[in-house]
Amino acid sequence: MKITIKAFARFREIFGPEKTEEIAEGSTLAALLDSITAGNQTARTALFEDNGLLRGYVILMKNKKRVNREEIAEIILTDGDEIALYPPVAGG
Amino acid sequence: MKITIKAFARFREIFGPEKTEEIAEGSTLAALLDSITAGNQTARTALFEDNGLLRGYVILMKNKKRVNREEIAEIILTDGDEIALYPPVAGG
Amino acid sequence: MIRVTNEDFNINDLIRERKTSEMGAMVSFIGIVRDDGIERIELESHQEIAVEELEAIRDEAFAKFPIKTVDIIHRIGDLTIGDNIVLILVGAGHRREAFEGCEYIIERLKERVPIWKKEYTKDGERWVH
Amino acid sequence: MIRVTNEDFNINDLIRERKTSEMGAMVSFIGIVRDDGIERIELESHQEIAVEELEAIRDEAFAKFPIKTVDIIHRIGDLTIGDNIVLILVGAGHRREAFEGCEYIIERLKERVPIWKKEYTKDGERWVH
Repeated sequence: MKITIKAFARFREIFGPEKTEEIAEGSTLAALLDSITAGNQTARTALFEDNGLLRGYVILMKNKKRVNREEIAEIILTDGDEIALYPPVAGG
Repeated sequence: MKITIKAFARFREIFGPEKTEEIAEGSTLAALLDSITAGNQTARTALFEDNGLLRGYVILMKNKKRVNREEIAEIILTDGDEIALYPPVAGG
Repeated sequence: MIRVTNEDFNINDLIRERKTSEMGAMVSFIGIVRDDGIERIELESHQEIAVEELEAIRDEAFAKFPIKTVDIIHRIGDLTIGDNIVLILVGAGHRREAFEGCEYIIERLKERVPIWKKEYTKDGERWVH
Repeated sequence: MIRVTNEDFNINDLIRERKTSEMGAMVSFIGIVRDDGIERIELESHQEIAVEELEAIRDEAFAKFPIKTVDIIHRIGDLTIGDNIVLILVGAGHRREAFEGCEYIIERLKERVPIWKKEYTKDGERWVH
Protein backbone atom coordinates (compact mmCIF):
# COMPACT_ATOMS: atom_id res chain seq x y z
CA MET A 1 0.00 0.00 0.00
CA LYS A 2 1.01 3.63 -0.53
CA ILE A 3 1.43 6.16 2.26
CA THR A 4 2.10 9.83 1.62
CA ILE A 5 4.77 11.41 3.82
CA LYS A 6 4.88 15.18 4.21
CA ALA A 7 7.71 16.77 6.12
CA PHE A 8 8.19 20.36 7.22
CA ALA A 9 10.98 22.75 8.12
CA ARG A 10 14.03 20.85 9.39
CA PHE A 11 12.36 17.54 8.60
CA ARG A 12 11.58 18.75 5.07
CA GLU A 13 15.28 19.32 4.56
CA ILE A 14 16.00 15.75 5.69
CA PHE A 15 13.07 13.80 4.21
CA GLY A 16 12.08 16.03 1.31
CA PRO A 17 8.78 17.92 1.22
CA GLU A 18 6.57 15.03 0.12
CA LYS A 19 7.02 11.47 -0.97
CA THR A 20 5.12 8.23 -1.30
CA GLU A 21 6.30 5.24 0.68
CA GLU A 22 5.32 1.74 -0.36
CA ILE A 23 4.91 -0.53 2.67
CA ALA A 24 3.23 -3.84 3.47
CA GLU A 25 -0.51 -3.95 4.09
CA GLY A 26 -1.33 -3.72 7.78
CA SER A 27 1.89 -1.94 8.72
CA THR A 28 1.85 0.24 11.81
CA LEU A 29 2.90 3.86 11.98
CA ALA A 30 6.00 2.74 13.90
CA ALA A 31 6.88 0.43 11.02
CA LEU A 32 6.48 3.27 8.54
CA LEU A 33 8.86 5.45 10.56
CA ASP A 34 11.37 2.59 10.61
CA SER A 35 10.96 2.21 6.89
CA ILE A 36 11.55 5.85 5.99
CA THR A 37 14.63 6.10 8.22
CA ALA A 38 16.16 2.74 7.29
CA GLY A 39 19.76 3.13 6.17
CA ASN A 40 19.71 6.88 6.65
CA GLN A 41 21.42 7.83 9.90
CA THR A 42 20.56 11.52 9.62
CA ALA A 43 16.88 10.71 9.20
CA ARG A 44 17.00 8.15 12.00
CA THR A 45 18.68 10.60 14.40
CA ALA A 46 16.16 13.28 13.50
CA LEU A 47 13.22 11.16 14.64
CA PHE A 48 14.62 8.78 17.25
CA GLU A 49 16.71 8.83 20.40
CA ASP A 50 19.72 6.50 20.56
CA ASN A 51 17.54 4.02 22.45
CA GLY A 52 15.08 3.88 19.58
CA LEU A 53 12.32 5.91 21.20
CA LEU A 54 10.62 8.67 19.23
CA ARG A 55 12.15 12.01 20.18
CA GLY A 56 10.01 14.05 22.56
CA TYR A 57 9.66 17.00 20.23
CA VAL A 58 8.52 15.12 17.13
CA ILE A 59 4.90 15.77 16.20
CA LEU A 60 3.15 13.25 13.96
CA MET A 61 -0.06 13.94 12.08
CA LYS A 62 -2.14 11.19 10.50
CA ASN A 63 -4.64 12.42 7.93
CA LYS A 64 -4.37 15.91 9.45
CA LYS A 65 -5.01 14.79 13.04
CA ARG A 66 -2.33 14.75 15.69
CA VAL A 67 -1.24 11.27 16.70
CA ASN A 68 -0.80 10.23 20.31
CA ARG A 69 2.89 9.30 20.44
CA GLU A 70 2.23 6.44 22.85
CA GLU A 71 0.17 4.69 20.18
CA ILE A 72 2.46 4.63 17.16
CA ALA A 73 3.10 0.91 17.52
CA GLU A 74 -0.64 0.19 17.56
CA ILE A 75 -1.82 2.50 14.77
CA ILE A 76 -2.44 0.41 11.66
CA LEU A 77 -2.11 2.39 8.44
CA THR A 78 -4.31 1.96 5.41
CA ASP A 79 -3.66 2.67 1.77
CA GLY A 80 -3.70 6.39 0.99
CA ASP A 81 -3.02 7.57 4.53
CA GLU A 82 -1.07 10.79 4.82
CA ILE A 83 1.51 11.16 7.59
CA ALA A 84 2.99 14.57 8.34
CA LEU A 85 6.24 15.01 10.29
CA TYR A 86 6.62 18.20 12.30
CA PRO A 87 9.65 19.41 14.20
CA PRO A 88 8.88 21.73 17.15
CA VAL A 89 6.72 24.65 16.00
CA ALA A 90 8.03 28.22 16.21
CA GLY A 91 5.36 30.58 14.94
CA GLY A 92 4.44 34.00 16.31
CA MET B 1 -5.47 87.50 49.17
CA LYS B 2 -6.64 85.99 45.91
CA ILE B 3 -6.94 82.26 45.26
CA THR B 4 -7.77 80.83 41.84
CA ILE B 5 -10.32 78.01 41.82
CA LYS B 6 -10.53 75.70 38.84
CA ALA B 7 -13.29 73.13 38.69
CA PHE B 8 -13.81 70.29 36.25
CA ALA B 9 -16.62 68.15 34.88
CA ARG B 10 -19.51 67.95 37.34
CA PHE B 11 -17.79 70.43 39.64
CA ARG B 12 -17.29 72.82 36.72
CA GLU B 13 -21.05 72.80 36.20
CA ILE B 14 -21.55 73.69 39.87
CA PHE B 15 -18.67 76.10 40.56
CA GLY B 16 -17.94 77.45 37.08
CA PRO B 17 -14.73 76.63 35.23
CA GLU B 18 -12.50 79.17 36.95
CA LYS B 19 -12.90 81.96 39.43
CA THR B 20 -10.93 84.04 41.87
CA GLU B 21 -11.87 83.87 45.52
CA GLU B 22 -10.87 86.66 47.88
CA ILE B 23 -10.16 85.32 51.36
CA ALA B 24 -8.33 86.42 54.47
CA GLU B 25 -4.53 86.13 54.65
CA GLY B 26 -3.47 82.92 56.33
CA SER B 27 -6.67 81.03 55.53
CA THR B 28 -6.49 77.28 55.31
CA LEU B 29 -7.64 75.16 52.40
CA ALA B 30 -10.56 74.01 54.56
CA ALA B 31 -11.56 77.63 55.07
CA LEU B 32 -11.42 78.24 51.33
CA LEU B 33 -13.74 75.29 50.69
CA ASP B 34 -16.14 76.63 53.31
CA SER B 35 -16.00 80.02 51.66
CA ILE B 36 -16.76 78.83 48.12
CA THR B 37 -19.68 76.68 49.29
CA ALA B 38 -21.17 79.17 51.76
CA GLY B 39 -24.85 79.76 51.11
CA ASN B 40 -24.90 77.36 48.15
CA GLN B 41 -26.40 74.06 49.18
CA THR B 42 -25.68 72.37 45.83
CA ALA B 43 -22.02 73.33 46.06
CA ARG B 44 -21.85 72.28 49.69
CA THR B 45 -23.44 68.89 49.00
CA ALA B 46 -21.10 68.34 46.07
CA LEU B 47 -17.99 68.61 48.27
CA PHE B 48 -19.13 67.60 51.76
CA GLU B 49 -20.99 64.82 53.50
CA ASP B 50 -23.92 65.77 55.76
CA ASN B 51 -21.53 65.57 58.72
CA GLY B 52 -19.26 68.20 57.18
CA LEU B 53 -16.46 65.85 56.09
CA LEU B 54 -15.02 66.14 52.63
CA ARG B 55 -16.59 63.51 50.38
CA GLY B 56 -14.35 60.51 49.75
CA TYR B 57 -14.26 60.93 45.98
CA VAL B 58 -13.29 64.63 45.91
CA ILE B 59 -9.75 65.22 44.62
CA LEU B 60 -8.07 68.52 45.47
CA MET B 61 -5.03 69.88 43.67
CA LYS B 62 -2.97 72.77 45.04
CA ASN B 63 -0.68 74.39 42.48
CA LYS B 64 -0.99 71.23 40.34
CA LYS B 65 -0.05 68.82 43.13
CA ARG B 66 -2.53 66.47 44.73
CA VAL B 67 -3.45 67.44 48.30
CA ASN B 68 -3.59 64.88 51.09
CA ARG B 69 -7.22 65.10 52.18
CA GLU B 70 -6.31 64.61 55.84
CA GLU B 71 -4.40 67.87 55.81
CA ILE B 72 -6.87 70.38 54.43
CA ALA B 73 -7.37 72.01 57.82
CA GLU B 74 -3.60 72.52 58.19
CA ILE B 75 -2.70 73.71 54.70
CA ILE B 76 -2.22 77.49 54.79
CA LEU B 77 -2.85 79.16 51.45
CA THR B 78 -0.84 82.05 50.07
CA ASP B 79 -1.76 84.73 47.59
CA GLY B 80 -1.91 83.44 44.03
CA ASP B 81 -2.38 79.78 44.93
CA GLU B 82 -4.41 77.73 42.50
CA ILE B 83 -6.80 75.09 43.79
CA ALA B 84 -8.37 72.59 41.39
CA LEU B 85 -11.47 70.57 42.25
CA TYR B 86 -11.82 67.15 40.62
CA PRO B 87 -14.76 64.80 40.79
CA PRO B 88 -13.84 61.09 40.29
CA VAL B 89 -11.90 60.63 37.07
CA ALA B 90 -13.32 58.54 34.23
CA GLY B 91 -10.84 58.49 31.37
CA GLY B 92 -9.94 55.61 29.10
CA MET C 1 4.45 60.54 22.51
CA ILE C 2 1.95 61.55 25.17
CA ARG C 3 -0.98 63.53 23.89
CA VAL C 4 -4.38 64.70 25.13
CA THR C 5 -6.07 65.97 22.02
CA ASN C 6 -9.20 66.50 19.98
CA GLU C 7 -7.59 64.74 17.03
CA ASP C 8 -8.10 61.10 16.11
CA PHE C 9 -5.03 58.88 15.77
CA ASN C 10 -3.60 56.61 13.11
CA ILE C 11 -2.26 53.43 14.62
CA ASN C 12 -0.48 52.24 11.44
CA ASP C 13 1.59 55.40 11.25
CA LEU C 14 2.45 55.28 14.93
CA ILE C 15 3.54 51.64 14.73
CA ARG C 16 5.71 52.39 11.72
CA GLU C 17 7.38 55.31 13.49
CA ARG C 18 8.02 53.35 16.66
CA LYS C 19 9.51 50.18 15.24
CA THR C 20 13.16 49.59 16.00
CA SER C 21 15.35 46.61 15.22
CA GLU C 22 15.32 45.49 18.85
CA MET C 23 11.53 45.29 19.02
CA GLY C 24 9.86 41.90 18.73
CA ALA C 25 6.40 42.71 20.07
CA MET C 26 3.98 45.61 20.05
CA VAL C 27 0.75 45.58 22.02
CA SER C 28 -1.91 48.19 21.51
CA PHE C 29 -5.02 48.97 23.48
CA ILE C 30 -7.76 51.03 21.88
CA GLY C 31 -10.69 52.26 23.93
CA ILE C 32 -13.81 52.92 21.87
CA VAL C 33 -17.12 54.62 22.59
CA ARG C 34 -19.48 51.71 23.24
CA ASP C 35 -23.22 51.88 22.79
CA ASP C 36 -24.57 51.63 26.34
CA GLY C 37 -27.80 53.27 25.25
CA ILE C 38 -26.03 56.55 24.67
CA GLU C 39 -26.10 58.98 21.78
CA ARG C 40 -22.73 60.62 22.29
CA ILE C 41 -20.16 61.42 24.96
CA GLU C 42 -18.16 64.46 25.90
CA LEU C 43 -14.67 64.12 27.30
CA GLU C 44 -13.10 66.85 29.36
CA SER C 45 -9.61 67.01 30.85
CA HIS C 46 -7.44 69.14 33.03
CA GLN C 47 -5.13 69.21 30.05
CA GLU C 48 -1.83 70.15 31.61
CA ILE C 49 -2.17 67.82 34.58
CA ALA C 50 -3.52 64.99 32.45
CA VAL C 51 -0.39 65.12 30.28
CA GLU C 52 1.87 65.27 33.35
CA GLU C 53 0.09 62.32 34.93
CA LEU C 54 0.32 60.28 31.73
CA GLU C 55 4.03 61.07 31.54
CA ALA C 56 4.43 59.88 35.12
CA ILE C 57 2.56 56.65 34.31
CA ARG C 58 4.74 56.13 31.23
CA ASP C 59 7.86 56.58 33.36
CA GLU C 60 6.55 54.09 35.93
CA ALA C 61 5.91 51.58 33.14
CA PHE C 62 9.46 52.03 31.83
CA ALA C 63 10.79 51.49 35.36
CA LYS C 64 8.69 48.37 36.00
CA PHE C 65 8.92 46.54 32.67
CA PRO C 66 11.76 46.09 30.15
CA ILE C 67 9.84 47.88 27.41
CA LYS C 68 11.25 50.02 24.60
CA THR C 69 8.52 52.49 23.63
CA VAL C 70 5.32 53.89 25.07
CA ASP C 71 2.77 56.08 23.32
CA ILE C 72 -0.44 57.29 24.85
CA ILE C 73 -3.01 59.35 22.97
CA HIS C 74 -6.22 60.27 24.77
CA ARG C 75 -8.93 62.15 22.96
CA ILE C 76 -11.16 64.81 24.45
CA GLY C 77 -14.21 66.64 23.11
CA ASP C 78 -17.37 65.28 21.51
CA LEU C 79 -17.30 61.66 20.46
CA THR C 80 -19.92 59.31 19.16
CA ILE C 81 -20.41 55.53 19.15
CA GLY C 82 -17.49 53.75 17.53
CA ASP C 83 -15.09 56.67 17.90
CA ASN C 84 -11.66 56.02 19.33
CA ILE C 85 -11.14 57.32 22.87
CA VAL C 86 -7.65 56.24 23.76
CA LEU C 87 -4.68 54.50 22.20
CA ILE C 88 -1.88 52.94 24.21
CA LEU C 89 0.95 51.43 22.20
CA VAL C 90 3.81 49.59 23.89
CA GLY C 91 6.80 48.14 22.10
CA ALA C 92 9.18 45.63 23.67
CA GLY C 93 11.65 42.93 22.86
CA HIS C 94 9.22 40.22 23.93
CA ARG C 95 5.50 39.81 24.19
CA ARG C 96 5.07 39.40 27.94
CA GLU C 97 6.40 42.80 28.89
CA ALA C 98 4.54 44.47 26.02
CA PHE C 99 1.23 43.08 27.35
CA GLU C 100 2.09 43.86 30.97
CA GLY C 101 3.22 47.40 30.18
CA CYS C 102 0.11 48.14 28.15
CA GLU C 103 -2.25 46.79 30.82
CA TYR C 104 -0.40 48.65 33.56
CA ILE C 105 -0.81 51.94 31.71
CA ILE C 106 -4.53 51.63 31.02
CA GLU C 107 -5.24 50.61 34.63
CA ARG C 108 -3.32 53.56 36.07
CA LEU C 109 -4.85 55.91 33.49
CA LYS C 110 -8.33 54.98 34.64
CA GLU C 111 -7.42 55.46 38.30
CA ARG C 112 -5.81 58.84 38.27
CA VAL C 113 -5.60 60.83 35.05
CA PRO C 114 -7.88 63.89 35.25
CA ILE C 115 -10.20 63.12 32.37
CA TRP C 116 -13.97 62.99 32.71
CA LYS C 117 -16.73 61.59 30.57
CA LYS C 118 -20.30 62.75 30.22
CA GLU C 119 -22.81 60.53 28.50
CA TYR C 120 -25.73 61.94 26.57
CA THR C 121 -28.73 59.65 26.20
CA LYS C 122 -32.12 60.41 24.73
CA ASP C 123 -33.35 60.91 28.32
CA GLY C 124 -30.64 63.32 29.42
CA GLU C 125 -27.04 63.44 30.45
CA ARG C 126 -24.88 61.98 33.21
CA TRP C 127 -21.27 62.14 34.34
CA VAL C 128 -19.64 58.74 34.36
CA HIS C 129 -18.06 57.64 37.62
CA MET D 1 -10.55 36.48 9.66
CA ILE D 2 -7.94 33.78 10.01
CA ARG D 3 -5.17 33.95 7.45
CA VAL D 4 -1.74 32.41 6.86
CA THR D 5 -0.32 34.45 4.05
CA ASN D 6 2.64 36.05 2.31
CA GLU D 7 0.89 39.41 2.42
CA ASP D 8 1.48 42.12 5.00
CA PHE D 9 -1.50 43.46 6.94
CA ASN D 10 -3.03 46.84 7.58
CA ILE D 11 -4.14 47.16 11.16
CA ASN D 12 -6.07 50.42 10.65
CA ASP D 13 -8.27 48.86 8.02
CA LEU D 14 -8.88 45.76 10.08
CA ILE D 15 -9.83 47.77 13.15
CA ARG D 16 -12.23 49.86 11.13
CA GLU D 17 -13.88 46.77 9.66
CA ARG D 18 -14.23 45.05 13.00
CA LYS D 19 -15.70 47.86 15.09
CA THR D 20 -19.25 47.36 16.23
CA SER D 21 -21.38 49.51 18.51
CA GLU D 22 -21.03 46.99 21.36
CA MET D 23 -17.25 47.12 21.34
CA GLY D 24 -15.49 49.20 23.97
CA ALA D 25 -11.98 47.76 23.74
CA MET D 26 -9.68 46.36 21.10
CA VAL D 27 -6.33 44.84 21.91
CA SER D 28 -3.81 43.99 19.25
CA PHE D 29 -0.61 42.03 19.37
CA ILE D 30 1.93 42.43 16.60
CA GLY D 31 4.95 40.16 16.43
CA ILE D 32 7.89 41.68 14.57
CA VAL D 33 11.19 40.30 13.25
CA ARG D 34 13.69 41.37 15.91
CA ASP D 35 17.38 41.81 15.27
CA ASP D 36 18.98 38.98 17.21
CA GLY D 37 22.06 39.15 15.04
CA ILE D 38 20.12 37.86 12.06
CA GLU D 39 19.90 39.05 8.48
CA ARG D 40 16.51 37.64 7.58
CA ILE D 41 14.11 34.85 8.46
CA GLU D 42 12.06 32.38 6.49
CA LEU D 43 8.69 31.24 7.75
CA GLU D 44 7.16 27.98 6.62
CA SER D 45 3.77 26.53 7.50
CA HIS D 46 1.66 23.47 6.97
CA GLN D 47 -0.84 25.89 5.52
CA GLU D 48 -4.06 23.95 5.75
CA ILE D 49 -3.43 22.65 9.27
CA ALA D 50 -2.12 26.00 10.47
CA VAL D 51 -5.39 27.65 9.44
CA GLU D 52 -7.44 24.87 11.08
CA GLU D 53 -5.43 25.12 14.28
CA LEU D 54 -5.79 28.91 14.38
CA GLU D 55 -9.54 28.52 13.86
CA ALA D 56 -9.65 26.07 16.76
CA ILE D 57 -7.70 28.51 18.97
CA ARG D 58 -10.07 31.32 17.96
CA ASP D 59 -13.05 29.16 18.90
CA GLU D 60 -11.47 28.31 22.27
CA ALA D 61 -10.93 32.03 22.91
CA PHE D 62 -14.57 32.76 22.10
CA ALA D 63 -15.64 29.99 24.48
CA LYS D 64 -13.37 31.15 27.33
CA PHE D 65 -13.76 34.93 27.18
CA PRO D 66 -16.76 37.21 26.44
CA ILE D 67 -15.10 38.68 23.37
CA LYS D 68 -16.78 39.91 20.19
CA THR D 69 -14.23 39.54 17.38
CA VAL D 70 -10.98 37.72 16.72
CA ASP D 71 -8.66 38.17 13.76
CA ILE D 72 -5.39 36.36 13.31
CA ILE D 73 -3.05 36.99 10.40
CA HIS D 74 0.24 35.09 10.32
CA ARG D 75 2.75 35.75 7.60
CA ILE D 76 4.96 33.17 5.94
CA GLY D 77 7.84 33.49 3.47
CA ASP D 78 10.94 35.67 3.58
CA LEU D 79 10.93 38.44 6.14
CA THR D 80 13.54 40.89 7.28
CA ILE D 81 14.18 42.87 10.46
CA GLY D 82 11.23 45.08 11.35
CA ASP D 83 8.76 43.15 9.22
CA ASN D 84 5.46 42.15 10.74
CA ILE D 85 5.14 38.43 11.51
CA VAL D 86 1.75 38.11 13.14
CA LEU D 87 -1.26 40.23 14.04
CA ILE D 88 -3.84 39.23 16.59
CA LEU D 89 -6.74 41.61 17.03
CA VAL D 90 -9.40 41.01 19.68
CA GLY D 91 -12.44 43.19 20.19
CA ALA D 92 -14.62 43.06 23.31
CA GLY D 93 -17.03 45.08 25.36
CA HIS D 94 -14.42 45.66 28.06
CA ARG D 95 -10.66 45.78 28.29
CA ARG D 96 -9.97 42.83 30.55
CA GLU D 97 -11.36 40.18 28.22
CA ALA D 98 -9.78 41.85 25.20
CA PHE D 99 -6.34 41.56 26.84
CA GLU D 100 -6.97 38.04 28.10
CA GLY D 101 -8.28 36.81 24.76
CA CYS D 102 -5.36 38.29 22.86
CA GLU D 103 -2.77 36.81 25.22
CA TYR D 104 -4.50 33.43 25.19
CA ILE D 105 -4.35 33.30 21.40
CA ILE D 106 -0.67 34.20 21.04
CA GLU D 107 0.33 31.69 23.72
CA ARG D 108 -1.60 28.85 22.10
CA LEU D 109 -0.36 29.87 18.65
CA LYS D 110 3.25 29.52 19.79
CA GLU D 111 2.55 26.12 21.35
CA ARG D 112 0.82 24.31 18.58
CA VAL D 113 0.30 26.01 15.22
CA PRO D 114 2.46 24.32 12.55
CA ILE D 115 4.61 27.28 11.55
CA TRP D 116 8.40 27.18 11.58
CA LYS D 117 11.06 29.84 11.46
CA LYS D 118 14.56 29.67 10.05
CA GLU D 119 17.03 32.40 10.87
CA TYR D 120 19.75 33.41 8.46
CA THR D 121 22.81 35.03 10.01
CA LYS D 122 26.06 35.99 8.36
CA ASP D 123 27.49 32.74 9.72
CA GLY D 124 24.78 30.44 8.42
CA GLU D 125 21.25 29.37 9.08
CA ARG D 126 19.36 27.69 11.91
CA TRP D 127 15.84 26.52 12.63
CA VAL D 128 14.35 28.23 15.65
CA HIS D 129 13.05 25.97 18.43
